[in-house]
Amino acid sequence: MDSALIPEGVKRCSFGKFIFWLVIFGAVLLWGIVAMLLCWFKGLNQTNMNDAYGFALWIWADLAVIAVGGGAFFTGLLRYIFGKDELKNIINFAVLIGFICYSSALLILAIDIGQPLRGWFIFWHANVHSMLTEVAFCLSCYFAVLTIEYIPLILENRQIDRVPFFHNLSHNMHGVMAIFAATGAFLSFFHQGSLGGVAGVLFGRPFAFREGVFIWPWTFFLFTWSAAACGPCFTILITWITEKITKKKLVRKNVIMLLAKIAGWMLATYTIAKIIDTWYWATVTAPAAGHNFMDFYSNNPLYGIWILVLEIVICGVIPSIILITKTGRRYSFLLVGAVFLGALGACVNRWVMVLQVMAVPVLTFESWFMYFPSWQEIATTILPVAYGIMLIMISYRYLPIFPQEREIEEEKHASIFV
Amino acid sequence: MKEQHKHTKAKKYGMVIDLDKCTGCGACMAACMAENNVSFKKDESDKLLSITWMRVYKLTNGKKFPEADICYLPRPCMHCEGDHGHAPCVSVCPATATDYSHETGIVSQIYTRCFGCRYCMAACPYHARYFNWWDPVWPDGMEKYLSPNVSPRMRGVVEKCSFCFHRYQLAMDKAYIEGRRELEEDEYQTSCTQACPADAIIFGDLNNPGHAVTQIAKPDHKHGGRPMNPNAFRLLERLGTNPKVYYLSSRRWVRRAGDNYIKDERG
Amino acid sequence: MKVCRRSFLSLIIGGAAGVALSPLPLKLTDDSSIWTQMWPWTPVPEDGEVSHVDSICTLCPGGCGITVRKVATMSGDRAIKIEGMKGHPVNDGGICVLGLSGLQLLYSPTRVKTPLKRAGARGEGRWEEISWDEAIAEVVKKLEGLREKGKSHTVACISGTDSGTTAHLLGRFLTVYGSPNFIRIPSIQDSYELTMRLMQGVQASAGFDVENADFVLSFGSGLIEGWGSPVRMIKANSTWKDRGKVVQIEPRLSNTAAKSDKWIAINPGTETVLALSIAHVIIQKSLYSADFVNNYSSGFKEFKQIVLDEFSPDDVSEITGVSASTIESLAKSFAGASKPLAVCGRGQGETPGSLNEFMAVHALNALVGNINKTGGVWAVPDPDYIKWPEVEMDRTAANGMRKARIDGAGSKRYPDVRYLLDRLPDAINSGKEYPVEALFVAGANPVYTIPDSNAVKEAFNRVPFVVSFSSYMDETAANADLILPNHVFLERYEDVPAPVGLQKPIIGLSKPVVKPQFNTKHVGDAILLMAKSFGGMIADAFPWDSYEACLKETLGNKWDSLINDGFWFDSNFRPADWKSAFNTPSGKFEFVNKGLAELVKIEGDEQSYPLILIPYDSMRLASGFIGNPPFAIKTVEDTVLKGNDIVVEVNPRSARGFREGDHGILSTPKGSVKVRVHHFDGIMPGLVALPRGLGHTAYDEYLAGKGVNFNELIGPVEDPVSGLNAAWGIRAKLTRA
Amino acid sequence: MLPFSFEWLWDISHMVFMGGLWYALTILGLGMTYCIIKAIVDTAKGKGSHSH
Repeated sequence: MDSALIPEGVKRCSFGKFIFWLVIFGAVLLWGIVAMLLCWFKGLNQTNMNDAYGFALWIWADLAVIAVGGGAFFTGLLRYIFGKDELKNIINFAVLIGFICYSSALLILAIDIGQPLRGWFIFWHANVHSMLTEVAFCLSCYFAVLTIEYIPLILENRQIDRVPFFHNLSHNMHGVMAIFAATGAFLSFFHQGSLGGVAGVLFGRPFAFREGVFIWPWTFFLFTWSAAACGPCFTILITWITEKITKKKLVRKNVIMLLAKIAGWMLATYTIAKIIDTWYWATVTAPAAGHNFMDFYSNNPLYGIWILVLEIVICGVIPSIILITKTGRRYSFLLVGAVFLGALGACVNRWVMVLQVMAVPVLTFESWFMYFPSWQEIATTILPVAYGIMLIMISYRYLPIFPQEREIEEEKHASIFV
Repeated sequence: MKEQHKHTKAKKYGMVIDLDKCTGCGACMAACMAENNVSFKKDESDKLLSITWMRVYKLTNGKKFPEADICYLPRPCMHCEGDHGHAPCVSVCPATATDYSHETGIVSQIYTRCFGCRYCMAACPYHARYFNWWDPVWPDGMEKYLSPNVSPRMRGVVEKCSFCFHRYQLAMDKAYIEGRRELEEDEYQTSCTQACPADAIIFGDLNNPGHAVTQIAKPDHKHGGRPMNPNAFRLLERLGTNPKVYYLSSRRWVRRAGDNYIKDERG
Repeated sequence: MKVCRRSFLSLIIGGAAGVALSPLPLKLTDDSSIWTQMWPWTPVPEDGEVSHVDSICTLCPGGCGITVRKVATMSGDRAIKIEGMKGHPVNDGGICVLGLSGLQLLYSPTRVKTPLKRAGARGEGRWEEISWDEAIAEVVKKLEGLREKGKSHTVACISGTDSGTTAHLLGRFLTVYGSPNFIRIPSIQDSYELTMRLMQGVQASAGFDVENADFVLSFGSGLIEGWGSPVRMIKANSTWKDRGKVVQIEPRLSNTAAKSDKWIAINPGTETVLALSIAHVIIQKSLYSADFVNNYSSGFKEFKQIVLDEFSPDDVSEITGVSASTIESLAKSFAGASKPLAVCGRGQGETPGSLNEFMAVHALNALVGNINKTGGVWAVPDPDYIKWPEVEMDRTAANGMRKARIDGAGSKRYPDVRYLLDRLPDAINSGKEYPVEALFVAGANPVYTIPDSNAVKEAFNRVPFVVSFSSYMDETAANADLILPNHVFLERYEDVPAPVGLQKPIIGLSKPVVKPQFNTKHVGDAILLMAKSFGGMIADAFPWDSYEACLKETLGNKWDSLINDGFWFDSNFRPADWKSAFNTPSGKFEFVNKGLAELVKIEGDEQSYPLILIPYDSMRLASGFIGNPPFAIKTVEDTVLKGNDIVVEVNPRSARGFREGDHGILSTPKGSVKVRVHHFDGIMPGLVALPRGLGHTAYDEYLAGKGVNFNELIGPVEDPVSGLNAAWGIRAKLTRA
Repeated sequence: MLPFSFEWLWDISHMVFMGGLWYALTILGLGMTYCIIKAIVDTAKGKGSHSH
């Protein structure tokens, strides 16, 4: 029915099946939209946030999707600046994931603020000292970059490509893509960092506060680094999942291996840096504010020391070891497990740096603050997931996201007939 | 964070709260609500959703009967000076909706500018900032008592104690009309200070050696305003927030409750 | 066809691009933001010229001076803030939570806006709005009917106070009408008055020179929690921080206890014994004022005998839970202080208490000779500015006035006491006396404030005609047949004499700050109208055109200073010296013996009720006839009220099986309620403390339905000597919800 | 954001931060303008039309 729109030389599932799944995820999306509208029209009383939890699930979701969406900028950086040419075979998908992540982040931010209609004040009345201003500027600029990177992909749709103007536009954009990518990498470096800075500069919150250089706390660099490490992990993970669902190979193994190796080294160095940071914080920074390290990990089952072990050892050390060793990478289940843990590590880190910061009491006469999100918060957080799946479904079906797909398919057919 | 150079001398308005005198009666809280058009709703028992610019905490010494002891601690906004006006909340506000005035030392909040990101709330270790989760609603007829000097806040913005800044403005206006550029100590007092039946709250200019606040707290401006009065302390002094609210207590456990100490640390 | 689609698409895309590039989106973005900055549903207070009015707050008997800020706007004057009056002898600028929330009462939606006549069943909440003429006619018709039947004495009036012109007008009306049943709301004032009468032979209220005392021994009085004139006491407490000591004796670490220099946790109900034991030490060690005891007292020998025989510290330490050494050192420091002062009356003093306890504590004051002395207890005569001509009664009235009072006050059994409201519900319900045919309530909310709420409600239901003068739809008004709404204190003139506990005579004047907001009428004017309707001698007793005229005439030359300063104060007042102070038969201070050792036994047996429930008071909870306004309820901590649940304090040792915040059922012989448990190390094991002032069923959604009224869980316990309510607690048990 | 909004200061923070922002925006803007104009020119030259 829609075969005219499907890229040439590849197979797609039936239109009916496609629509069926689209409707399923559309329903989830709709649920999220209802929740979103409730928040906009009735206000943030729809959430379970309170004056102790000014930042909660949404800010975590924001930080997490941006961290795992870091694959786009880092792969772009590797491909366009460092000339890792093989990565051109995964860059489209990385860009798509990045686009989904960043658009989701912006949407969540638009729901999260108390006065969405005044959201643009962050630009207009910008306070250049605020990490959040830096986040907002770089985030929206980088989203513009991602859009620019995503547009040529859309234009490559079989029907659109027929229009000469779009064909030429797409061609020209490819021509200057390196400049866009470089700008994007620059912007991304800063907003990933400033998201880390958001927590790190809170000198009123000893759990979050870190020393640093110039205006940037250590978390600034750690966040950028971890996004560069975990973003590619997430890209690989989603690629693997897509391959499992479509039941075919979409990216050649050498591409994945290269990306996994680089991600592994990034993750390993990040983990070392994170351990040093944690050590210094636990023994110098926090005690200076009068806090015992274990003060931060006691009193309640959620924020026990296990969360630190999970973040650093299970989601840092272990996947690093797997990814930097050839043997580790060779076994598919180890590789997938490692990239999963890597992406999870970034999410746990963001959780800790947002929610545990709020939970830890600072005034001696207050106690731990616990919070559980309302359904509206959960629905609006799941909304981007449904939206992401739908956008991947549509993009995969109609756009040449995976340049190697046709080749691999043809080889497979050839091998059958040989 | 703009430095404003006016002809007047720079003030550093601050407060001393005598916890030995404070009886926990709550008058400061109500005085604040009445002065500043603070809204209320049906259930205010969830203190994490209850806007109280001035909140009185009840501290306990953690001992068993009959050694148990309690102390009340009123907590307005600390109007932190941080390092040269680098208050925890001011520097993080992305929209410049909150500002440290070098003219008065007061941390302001512009409600029409705030777009409700709540970063300042995350930054404030004193929980002195409150978010308008709901539209403020006054029961039919009760809006008649609202003061024209303080605008009621709309849903979706952050609010907090302003040291009754409008009173400063009114006092300054009056002084200017009378040809004066400086205020007398009693011309500008916050609502809570005025109401306190125990006279436990003292308010004034910490830069002015003649003001009672300065004489009692004896702030050491060379060392970030640290009090030289041995019974005086500030909340979470070690964080470097440099608050302008000082507390007095003759009880050691109360003074120690003002800050965190690592195990076996003396303080 | 294809061209068509293309041009259509181009039109759409081009149009969108055009609009996007035009100033329209920018304009819309800007406009929408401006709209959020002035949402029409967020009120903008109207501005205008600011002025101030000095007045007196009458929300409690404290008599504080207030300065009300108001703004003159196009739509009329608005009162915008109540502040404490600087320079007022009672509160000098200070003010309490309730006073600060006064404007929420003035502009409250729970105000009764016009006279109301009950339309449905009692308490159903269905009302018919009627005019003042109709309302007055209704009352007069009813009263005339009773009078014709010779039942004038079956009319009773409950009043929040018996001083001031309004109360006097009420009392005068009742007298010329022919009923002896004017009843004041009970408090420790009753016990102190009785103590003054029995020990000093004077009709006076007790004044405490707290500002000058340097050692305050408090037997459970909530000195900074609303006892006496609250703001004045808190101010005094601050002066004690500089020069003075406070010792607080009570089983729970109240705020007063926490602020005191020494807290002595005592077994509840044994305060009398402790006081007598302190007397024992003082007498035994001859620490008493020999001059006073030898020259100005009588009955000391007998007193000494009893005290020395039965109340040695060793004897009482087990009963009281206070060690003998503590008692001895306490007695020594008390007697050794230069201006010691002993006070009693638990909490805010809303329960009159045991007369023995009051006399034992007052005996301590006598032993150290601080009666009518600086820093001591002063007998403050009732203000005497109301000098109206004696009423002339017709025969019906005289007959009615000869009847015994329904509450038993002044009877053979309780000869010395003037009012016994706590006995009224039982008197009505048991039908032992005559039935009450009509009941007037002014400045009081007995349905809420009188113990044993069920009995009180039953009694109300037995009275065929209940008239409330309440400004608000409180519990009593809701259970009335007719409401004649009074102006709120900010809308009316009112003389406010003798703030409770003050040692010097002072008269304050409440002034109208704003004009009446609704179709209300001053109680005084309502009475004048009623009297005029009656005609005859009743009308003759009220020769004034209006309440204001009456007030002006009554205050005479004080009127001008009251209008200008807001108060009249006799700062030169000195109490009578010892030679002339005592009007007892002996002409001396009498150490009266009326069964000193007898302790008040509380209701309930220990077997079924292992715990003891005591109430506690807080400045943040108005437990009198005014309910907490929204600001005040907002200040209440979440360890007192959580959602609609009341939270009770229990020592962790007695709260076995209950974690912090757990639900439980608290039962007493009077009733059981759902509570939440708060572990508090400051309360004696074996006790449960419940805050007073919650559990309103009337008022608005900000107050109604929150928590439990303590009076539902306790009944009065009659003091054998005075007949006043002496219940300090009740046996209770806490079970799983 | 613009030098005429009132909280703007000509200090180092604003110059660095806003400098970076406007620099990035300029690159993106110019880049896109270039691509679009070139695409229009190319299309006018007849490039990109598929022969089938």
